[in-house]
Amino acid sequence: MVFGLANPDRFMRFTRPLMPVVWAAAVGLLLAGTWLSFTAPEDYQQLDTVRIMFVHVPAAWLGLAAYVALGVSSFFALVFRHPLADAAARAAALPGAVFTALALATGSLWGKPMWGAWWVWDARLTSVVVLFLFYVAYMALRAAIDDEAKAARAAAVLGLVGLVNLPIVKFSVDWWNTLHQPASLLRAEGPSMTAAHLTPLLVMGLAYMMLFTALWLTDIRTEVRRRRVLTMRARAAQEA
Amino acid sequence: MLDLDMGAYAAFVWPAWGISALALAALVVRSVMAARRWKRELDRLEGGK
Amino acid sequence: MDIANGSHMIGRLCIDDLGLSRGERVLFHGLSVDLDAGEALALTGANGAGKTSLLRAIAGFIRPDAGAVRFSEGPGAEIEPETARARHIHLLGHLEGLKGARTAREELAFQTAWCGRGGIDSAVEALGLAPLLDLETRKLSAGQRRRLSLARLIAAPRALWLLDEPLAPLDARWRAVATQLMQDHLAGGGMVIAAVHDPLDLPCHTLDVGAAS
Amino acid sequence: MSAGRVLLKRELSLAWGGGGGPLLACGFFLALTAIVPLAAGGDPRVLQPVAGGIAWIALALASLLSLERLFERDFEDGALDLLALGPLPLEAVFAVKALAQWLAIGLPLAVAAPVAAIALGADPGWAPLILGSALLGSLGFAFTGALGAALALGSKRGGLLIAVVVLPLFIPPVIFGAGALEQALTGLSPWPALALLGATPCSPWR
Repeated sequence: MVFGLANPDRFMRFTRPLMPVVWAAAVGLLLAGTWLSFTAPEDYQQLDTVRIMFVHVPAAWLGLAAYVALGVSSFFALVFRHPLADAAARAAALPGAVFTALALATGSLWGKPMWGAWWVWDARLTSVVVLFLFYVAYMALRAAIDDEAKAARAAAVLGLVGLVNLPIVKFSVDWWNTLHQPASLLRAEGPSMTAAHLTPLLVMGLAYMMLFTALWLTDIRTEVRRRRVLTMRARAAQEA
Repeated sequence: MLDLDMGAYAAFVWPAWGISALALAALVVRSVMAARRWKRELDRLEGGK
Repeated sequence: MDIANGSHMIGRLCIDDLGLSRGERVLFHGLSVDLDAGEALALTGANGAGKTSLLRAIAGFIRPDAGAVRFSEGPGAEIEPETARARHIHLLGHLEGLKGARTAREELAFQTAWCGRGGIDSAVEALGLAPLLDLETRKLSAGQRRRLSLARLIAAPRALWLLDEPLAPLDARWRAVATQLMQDHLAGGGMVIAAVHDPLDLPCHTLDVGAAS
Repeated sequence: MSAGRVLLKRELSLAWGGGGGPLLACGFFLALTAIVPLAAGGDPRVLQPVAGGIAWIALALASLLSLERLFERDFEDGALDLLALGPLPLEAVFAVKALAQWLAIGLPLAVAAPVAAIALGADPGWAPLILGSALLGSLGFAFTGALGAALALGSKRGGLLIAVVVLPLFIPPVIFGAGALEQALTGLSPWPALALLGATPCSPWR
């Protein structure tokens, strides 16, 4: 099926009816998630700060999921010369970076009441920072090279290398964390998850996933159109 | 029961949700605007040709 | 301070006893030539004879070893070299100074606003640049980039054109148009000094730079 | 529109559009800030005393990186000749380009500096002072850096030469900038150091 979509026209026709459905689902889930987040009972220990978790954790999930999408698309772009794969990788970069940045911001807002400091260099948050650096590197590389074909190839390699390095970075940061045990801090192993908190978290997670899918598909369709316009303009210039 | 009283943590919960809402809204607006712009440009070129 | 509409602010250019060297190599010495408004000068000579360096010396980019380049509006009305460079000279070298990532329209608009005051429409019209305006300059061919630079000369009128092999990348059709533009410039009281390999087909003096070394 | 503003507009669009503009400098800045705890350990007791200093080192190095593009690119593609033919004297062109450099890259870095310092454990109360000193400092870096970039023009050695030429010139702004923080921390008024810091952008005109 994946190779069937390689052809841009077939992809555009296939995704056209999907778009309203995906967007409607995203908005619906977001509203439901928000409603559930604010009707869930307070956590006995953290009181209301637990509600920050409902936006922090999904953002971190999507930051990672988007990079996986980016890496896999890069793989298809590099190995199978899949014409749409480069557009898919490019379209996943910005939303992924924004989700990761959101995870950092909300993580910091969550850390202050819970750990007393705006930022703590613990394993989870540090690896999210490194993931954010991967995104910045990817976008900077693609923005810096003028020639689009060269930029696409270079970005595909970086996307793939990044994907391969993610687990290695995760392991090294965890190992680093054992070295420098910030003893003075409350070793929060993460909130104990009661059922009442699990549902809003999962719904919000699903909502973020659907929103990313909607954004991703829309941006890929835009990219297909943008490239068609550019080729048309170049052809028009040929006659000049 | 809807609980909008964040008590002492209001200064943390609302900004967290606020930033998230703003950022996601910005992403959506940017994506939809770009889609519309290039769709119009493509129709103009295909129509005009 | 606007440029007089006729753009023939320079009445006379005189180069007397000019000596120039690149590094240790002496290019030429004792080179003298005068040029009046409405006249053209073709510089000939082998590669490396110093045609480009002479153009850059006239523009004031290179300090000559000996002699001087003087601009005057009329008898006794000397124009400072800095003023001449800032208001009355166009230099068109092999490198057009175009920024690859920006579109042709943006670059032409900038170059025109930077060198003078004038709309770009007439120039775009004269050099048929309309379809190219939305393209990034790095996507243009050498000929198209040269036409974009020539458009700057038309859009921001200045008295003295210093052209380094202006017609080289152009095809026959656009060479005729460029020659016609030079003709109009001279008719308007402008001056043209062009380093060329094959002769310009418009009435002009000739100076063999190689001979003066 | 006056020639200066026309040039500033183009320089900003060049620095901002192509090459991702502040994305590069801020990306480098963030990477530097993240590497320090990874190297020296995340324990705030270790990082907190030097948080301001590390932010300043990252600010200096990030400002350094984007200097190569300032003149070298225009020299190679002939744009410098065109700029020399403009109504503005070359000193003014130099000032406009340095200013564009500061607006496009110095400002975002100055805004990132307090964030980095706080992430490294600095007391959020100092954020305004760090921001203020970083704003002045990045202005000093932009102008002294532009001087170094101009000197190293056409040397084909590129960034490394500029770095070696410019880093000694960066020492006064770094000392006054980080010093202002230290003085403030120990209760002294940071204003004298900031005043000296404010003087550094004028060094190219000496």
